[in-house]
Amino acid sequence: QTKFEFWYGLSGDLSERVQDMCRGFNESQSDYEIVCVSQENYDNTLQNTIAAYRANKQPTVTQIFDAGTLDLMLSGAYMPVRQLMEDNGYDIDWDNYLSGIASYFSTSKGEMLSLPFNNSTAVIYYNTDALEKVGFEGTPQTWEEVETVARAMKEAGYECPIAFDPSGAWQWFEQFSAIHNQPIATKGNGYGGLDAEMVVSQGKFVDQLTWIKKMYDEGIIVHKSKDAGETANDAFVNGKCQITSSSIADHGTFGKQAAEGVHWTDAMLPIWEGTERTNSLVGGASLWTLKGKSDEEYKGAAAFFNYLAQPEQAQTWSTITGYVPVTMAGFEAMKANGFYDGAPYKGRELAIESLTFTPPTENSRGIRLGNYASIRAEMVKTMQDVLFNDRPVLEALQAFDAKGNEILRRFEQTYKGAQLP
Amino acid sequence: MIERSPIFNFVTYAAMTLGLLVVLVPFWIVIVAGSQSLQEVSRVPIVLWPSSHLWDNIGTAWARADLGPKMLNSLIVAVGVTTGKIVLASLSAFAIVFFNFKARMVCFWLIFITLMLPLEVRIVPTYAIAANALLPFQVILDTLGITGLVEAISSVRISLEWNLLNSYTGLILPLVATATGTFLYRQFFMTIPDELVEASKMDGASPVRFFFDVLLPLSRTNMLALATIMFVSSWNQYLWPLLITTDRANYGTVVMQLKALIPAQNGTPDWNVTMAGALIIMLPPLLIVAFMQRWFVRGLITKDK
Amino acid sequence: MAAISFSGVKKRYQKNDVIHGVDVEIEPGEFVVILGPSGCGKSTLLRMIAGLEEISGGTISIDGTVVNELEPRERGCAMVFQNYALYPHMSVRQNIGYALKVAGMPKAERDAKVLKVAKSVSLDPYLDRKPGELSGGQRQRVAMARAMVREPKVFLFDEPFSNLDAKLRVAMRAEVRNLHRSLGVTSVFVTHDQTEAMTLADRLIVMNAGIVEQVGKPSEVYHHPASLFVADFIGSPAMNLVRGFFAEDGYFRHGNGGMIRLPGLAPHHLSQEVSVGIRPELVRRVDASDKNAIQATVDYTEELGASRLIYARADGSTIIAVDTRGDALGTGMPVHFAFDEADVHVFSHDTGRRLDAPGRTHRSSATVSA
Amino acid sequence: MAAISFSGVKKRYQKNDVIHGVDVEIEPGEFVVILGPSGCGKSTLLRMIAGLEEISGGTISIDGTVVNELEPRERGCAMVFQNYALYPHMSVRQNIGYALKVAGMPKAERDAKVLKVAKSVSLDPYLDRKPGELSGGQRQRVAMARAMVREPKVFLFDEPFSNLDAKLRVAMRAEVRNLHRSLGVTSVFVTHDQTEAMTLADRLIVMNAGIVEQVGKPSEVYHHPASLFVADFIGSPAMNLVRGFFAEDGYFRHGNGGMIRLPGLAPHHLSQEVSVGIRPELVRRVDASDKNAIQATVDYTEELGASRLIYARADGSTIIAVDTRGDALGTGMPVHFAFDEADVHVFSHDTGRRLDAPGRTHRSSATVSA
Amino acid sequence: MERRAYYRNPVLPWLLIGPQLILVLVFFYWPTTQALYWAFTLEQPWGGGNSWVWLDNFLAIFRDGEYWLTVARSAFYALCTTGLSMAVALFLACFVDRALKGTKIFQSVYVWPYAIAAPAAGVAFRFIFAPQSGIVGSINQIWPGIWDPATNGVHALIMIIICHAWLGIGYNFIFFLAALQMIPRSITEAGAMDGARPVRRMFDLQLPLIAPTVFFLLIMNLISSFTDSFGLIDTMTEGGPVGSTEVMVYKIYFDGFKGLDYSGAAAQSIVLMLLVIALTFVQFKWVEKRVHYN
Ligand SMILES: Nc1ncnc2c1ncn2[C@@H]1O[C@H](COP(=O)(O)OP(=O)(O)OP(=O)(O)O)[C@@H](O)[C@H]1O
Ligand SMILES: Nc1ncnc2c1ncn2[C@@H]1O[C@H](COP(=O)(O)OP(=O)(O)OP(=O)(O)O)[C@@H](O)[C@H]1O
Ligand SMILES: O=P(O)(O)OC[C@H](O)CO
Ligand SMILES: [Mg+2]
Ligand SMILES: [Mg+2]
Repeated sequence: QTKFEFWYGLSGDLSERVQDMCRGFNESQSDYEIVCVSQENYDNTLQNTIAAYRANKQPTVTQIFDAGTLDLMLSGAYMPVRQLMEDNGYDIDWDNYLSGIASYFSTSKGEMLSLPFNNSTAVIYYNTDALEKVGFEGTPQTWEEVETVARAMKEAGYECPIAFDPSGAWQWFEQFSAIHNQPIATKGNGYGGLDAEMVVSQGKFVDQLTWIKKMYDEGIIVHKSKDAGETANDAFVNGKCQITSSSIADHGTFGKQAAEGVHWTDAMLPIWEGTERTNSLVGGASLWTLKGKSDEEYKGAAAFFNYLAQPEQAQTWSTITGYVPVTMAGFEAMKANGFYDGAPYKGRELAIESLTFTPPTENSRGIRLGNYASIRAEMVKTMQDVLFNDRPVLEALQAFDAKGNEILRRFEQTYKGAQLP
Repeated sequence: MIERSPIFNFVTYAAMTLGLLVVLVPFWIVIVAGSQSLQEVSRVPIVLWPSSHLWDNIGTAWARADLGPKMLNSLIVAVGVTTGKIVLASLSAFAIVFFNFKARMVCFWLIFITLMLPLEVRIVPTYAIAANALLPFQVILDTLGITGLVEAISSVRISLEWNLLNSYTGLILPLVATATGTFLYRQFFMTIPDELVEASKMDGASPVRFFFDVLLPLSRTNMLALATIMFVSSWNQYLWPLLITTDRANYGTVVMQLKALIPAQNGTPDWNVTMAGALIIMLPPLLIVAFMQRWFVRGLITKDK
Repeated sequence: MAAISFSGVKKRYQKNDVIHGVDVEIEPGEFVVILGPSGCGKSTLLRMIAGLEEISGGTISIDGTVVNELEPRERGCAMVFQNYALYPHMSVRQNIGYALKVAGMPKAERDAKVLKVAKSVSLDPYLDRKPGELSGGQRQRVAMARAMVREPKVFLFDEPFSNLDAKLRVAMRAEVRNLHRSLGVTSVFVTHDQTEAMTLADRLIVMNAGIVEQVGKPSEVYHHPASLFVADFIGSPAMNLVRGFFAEDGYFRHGNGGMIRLPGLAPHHLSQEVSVGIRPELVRRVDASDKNAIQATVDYTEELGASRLIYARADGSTIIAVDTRGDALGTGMPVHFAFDEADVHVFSHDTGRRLDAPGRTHRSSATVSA
Repeated sequence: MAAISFSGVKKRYQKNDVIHGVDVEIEPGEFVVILGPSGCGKSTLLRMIAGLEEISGGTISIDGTVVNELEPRERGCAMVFQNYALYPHMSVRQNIGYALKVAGMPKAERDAKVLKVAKSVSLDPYLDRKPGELSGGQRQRVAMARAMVREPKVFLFDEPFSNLDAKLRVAMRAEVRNLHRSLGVTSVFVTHDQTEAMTLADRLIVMNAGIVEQVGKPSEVYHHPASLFVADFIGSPAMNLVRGFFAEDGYFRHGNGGMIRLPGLAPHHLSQEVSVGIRPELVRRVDASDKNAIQATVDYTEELGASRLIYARADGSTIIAVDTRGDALGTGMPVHFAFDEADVHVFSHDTGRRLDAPGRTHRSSATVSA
Repeated sequence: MERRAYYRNPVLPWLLIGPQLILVLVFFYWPTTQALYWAFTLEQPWGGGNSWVWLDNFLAIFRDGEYWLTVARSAFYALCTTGLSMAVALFLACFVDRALKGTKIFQSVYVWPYAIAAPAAGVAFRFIFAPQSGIVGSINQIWPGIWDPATNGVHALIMIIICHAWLGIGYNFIFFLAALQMIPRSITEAGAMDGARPVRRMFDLQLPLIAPTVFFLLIMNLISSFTDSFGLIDTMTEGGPVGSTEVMVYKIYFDGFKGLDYSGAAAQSIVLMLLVIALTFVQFKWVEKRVHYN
């Protein structure tokens, strides 16, 4: 029996689900034993994987989030998933993957390098009781509506109409840019080469952040984060905050954790009136197979991937979490089953809808920027700076662009001469 | 003391009591919060009196942060570092103080310089070696051409590898390498009168005999002092274990687990559990310091001269 | 054959010479005291015998064997250190027995031997105490027992009493003397305390700045100092010494202008600068009418109980005299002194060595003739 | 009016009494030395005057004012400490001027005063040095200058010379004496060194175990010790003392069985246990023919240069005598001693106090009558 | 102090000192050399290779305004924690030095903070200073928002500084007390005889005399402010908000291990090491000149 390791970046309830999955795989066959190790969060997983790889102690499979994709692609440390599966005699229908998802993890020639696993996109969650109280029917679809209901909630005595966590740069910034078809960087967010440059301070996000700041100052948007002692998600499920934006992955968790009497629903991220909605970005993570392991271990990894790709497994995974099914077939099957029609799964289809709202544009197909995790961290700081320190928005975003460019240039220099795959 | 006026005495006691409060209040709050229920600890203002849930909270914290195996790890690391330091430090200090060899001062300075640079300050450099601690030797062998030579002769390629990631060795050895202990021992050995060495020479004892018969028994209290200091500092290590263990489940230490206990990682602001956890984590070194106070204070003090 | 013999022994530390060539023979069973001011090289010499210090030049032999290259343990010497150097963590028994243990003597035999030695210095009730639980004198005795137990050929003592208080010193002096008398082992004892040296020594080696100034019996050294240094160093209060020239008229003219009639000595030491000296206790206080009286003015006096010291000035020099007369003397009062010419010592100013008139030897012991 | 007066002064630390009630008056301008063995309470007494130690009972007055409750700074005393207690971080100038600075004296005035005092003890060339850069003697002088500059009513010295080497001690003794002579300030000086005490004091206070044994002029204390303790403590070598009874036949019978004829003393001290004593320098070596000769056997002799000490045994007691005769004496040889009955001291064994025959005073100064 | 009594042996000392030397070489000199190499190259995070860039890494950090902010912040942090901790410890030591009855109990408790791991203290103080929790929370109820280390950088920094200072009390206290007790009592008494009152003696005599200790502690505290701060910051604020509690060590960790910029972090590390060596060197120069009691 071959033992091999799988590192992942989910914690809490989602981590339990991964462990279930691993157990399932181990029970399904007797040739391999997968050991699944949580690294707490995505950032840690990337860092620890790198550390372990340098020390030649890497796991066979690791889960890398969207922001680390380019880092992996240039690392030369992976074994392309397509090759892995072919080498081990599995025949996978690569075209069946949702195109937005597939393109995120594939080379420009369309070769899939890592296996899409837990993919998501951002949505907005509303407390339906609060919406009712202020007399809003359905869910707000534009930021104007959001502002109106939030003000009304404030009037109605809700202390925290909208929960905002600056560390949610992904939903508040990246997804905003994508659905408003705004570039984050030139060269199609980096798909065109390592010499892309940041352009955030030249786009609509300037106004968006200005708006957020205004709402924050008026007490309509309320800061909720780990540092402050309560995360936005917690505040939402506890009923303390009425609106929050987060990954569709949390749909399952919310369902489980919502306090008694808290009723909620989700919706696609709002857009500003007068703008065309574009598809939202694929989020979540994919599974990478690392170099330097034995053939046996690769066999195991391939078997594991194959297990995950089984329609039943894909469906279970989507069911117990909020992650979207990653293949067309999976999605169609679930839709056909009526999975999305009733509680508690109703609303999850919105994620797919959002992801596929339009064909991907240059700005919504994904982000291919080096060391993007650091750039994202800079955005978190930037938003905090604006909110807490009253830094002028434009100035802050220009500084952010500058900082981002530094990181990009450094990355470019580090991988001098490297070509995007 | 000369001025013995009651007023001055009163001021003295008042000041000392104030100091006592400054030092004790944090401990008190940890204990109080650690013994309260979630409701009690969330109350504003908090009741500054312990409640009855200490054991529950400790139990919760113990389970949540998986403190059982972590305690064991911490203990292994602390004891390992302490023992290692004492052994190496006493031997090397013996060589430096009692032997007259040419490179004596060079060796001393080589070791001494590391004293100025705690692990945290040189974390990047030290991390660089974690992957393969034997790399230096490999490089030496390679550059000297020995690798090639051996390969030519025996067709065995020498490749030295010693990975420190996720291992007790990795947690322990780099900490053992610091010079504090050597320095402390040196300071102590310097106070051994020349005559004692000479008396043992006259009595016919060899250097090794002198070390075991005279030096070691005499440095017992110093050893206790050093052991206390070392135990505390290695138990309290944070950054290094954080970097060297990617496999937290198996090699994590308790202090690393503190972060896992902070609320907002898990939703509810259950500071009571956090504080109960903090309490057990800070207890072992605290007990040791409290009990070994007399010796360890002496050890600390000799450090500077 | 000498027990210890030094032949041209020299010591140099890095750049500076500390012992400049010592040639001395020590007879078997002798008790020799090395006396000299601090830093003159006494300890160095002793430690060279012990083997604790390398010998830079010359040879040291013990019982006829050159020991220059031998390890301390091979020389058969035992040493009593200034601060005893007892092993603080060992009991008295272990301290005394350590050398035997190192030598591999079986426990039973060792214990018997330790007990015997301990008894001989009355330490047997304390065998299980640690040195820290002993008084100064007891520690001193442990140090001696530790040296004795090895039955060495030579005993070496490096200022063993310097940490004791005055009363205890006197008592320990007696003990060392008795010990030496009963064991009869050759002993070398270093001190800078005159009284200790005088009272203990069979023979004294007086050293100064790495040179042996005089070797001789204590009384010989006192009454017949071989050099100006010895004359000045030995005796308290120190010898009265003045520098000057003898003239043909039988007078000695000293630097400050005064003159002293010394008709017996003058002819022998003409035309060279000399120092002449006389011990304070040989200066008599006489009446003004005494024909040889030197007049002086009292500077001050120091009451010593049995006697008093008079510090007086005559012709610009200070004279110290020991006075046992009962009448009080105040500052500024006139006083008269006299002495016997035979008690006067003469030293060459150039070489610092003693000058004796041809055929004349100094009388070897003083008589107070008041 | 006394400069300092002690009345029933007591000191207790926690449980143990250290000073048991001292009553002494010190006259203005006097130089008083407190002498006693280690631990007898000398420093404690001095420090109570200074205000550094609380007074547990009785009163101390300075110039007629009870100072019990005053802080040190309010008592007008200046003190010279054993280790000088100079401020190591201040220059000599600052050390001397510190008290003035604290008192708020303007810099110009202060500097002038410091300079004057420094000159008076020849410290002016060193004013800008730190204490660490001075020799022992110079430091000593800084300590004195620091005390002098405040123009105190009383000078206190706590063993100020105990860290100095022998030569320097003698020199510093002279300096202190001169200082006192020129300033005329009441001074109290603590020491356990007899020579120091004898040579410096106008009056001696001899203490033992918290009790004042005797107060008096040095010669008085030496020749007329008020108690057995004083007799034994003062003088080196110590007084020969034997315990026993006087009998009506004019003999003194001592504990070891021997007897001495003391017809003049015997009748006055019948039927009580006493100790009788005589100073070694008053024991004469006589010929066997001398009619009062006591026969003894030489134990050993100690050569002192000018004289020698004879340790001898007679009737089971040890007799020490100072011998200035030239002829050598070996162990075991017979020797004869004699002494004058007038030189003999008698002490009650019960109280330890001196017993003088009615109407008889001991002669107050000794004469050597050999 | 030079010894007189030595052993001579060509092999034994090397056997004795060997293990220690090997450890030091392997875990100190070699890595430092390697870090130096990194600092002059751009190292790929995955270890795939690197390119020599001369001083670019250093220039990059020196040109970075944020880096200088971090340096300034570290300096400020170091001075505040050092000052605060030493002041409290000295204050306590002065009173304990009076050695009144029962002082021993106070004395032993004052040492306790020494035993506490910085992260543990961090967690505890984080609770104590949490704006919504029961201790500071009541103040926040009266004046909402007056204290919020989660969003207010100044508050966050103050919180960490207080915690760090608290941690240092024990260590500083021991040294101060020992130094004070080492001053010969007679010097204090001489001061009293010279008319100085306690406070005056403190400033004129005791403080100057313990100057070497003060200086030693100053350096040790400064160094500890670079090291212990990591655990505190990581458990209390993770450098935030908006990097307002990011000090040099934390930035090294963050840039290197979180930001995957090993080269930049190595360069920062070298700078920090030089800084600490410089500090220590200054101390040694001072110690040479230290005051001696006579
Ligand atoms: N290890 C050494 N290196 C250099 N010089 C030394 C050493 N040991 C002693 N000396 C010098 O040698 C000289 C003689 O020293 P030694 O110890 O023999 O003196 P001493 O006569 O015993 O003096 P004391 O009475 O002070 O013990 C001194 O000037 C001393 O400074
Ligand atoms: N602080 C104290 N607490 C308790 N006992 C003390 C204290 N200070 C002194 N003593 C005791 O008081 C007695 C007298 O001490 P003091 O210092 O006056 O002696 P001394 O005559 O000056 O001795 P020395 O010549 O050794 O200086 C001693 O027995 C000493 O042990
Ligand atoms: O929370 P997830 O797993 O949907 O991932 C969100 C983001 O893509 C992380 O970068
Ligand atoms: Mg010597
Ligand atoms: Mg005293």
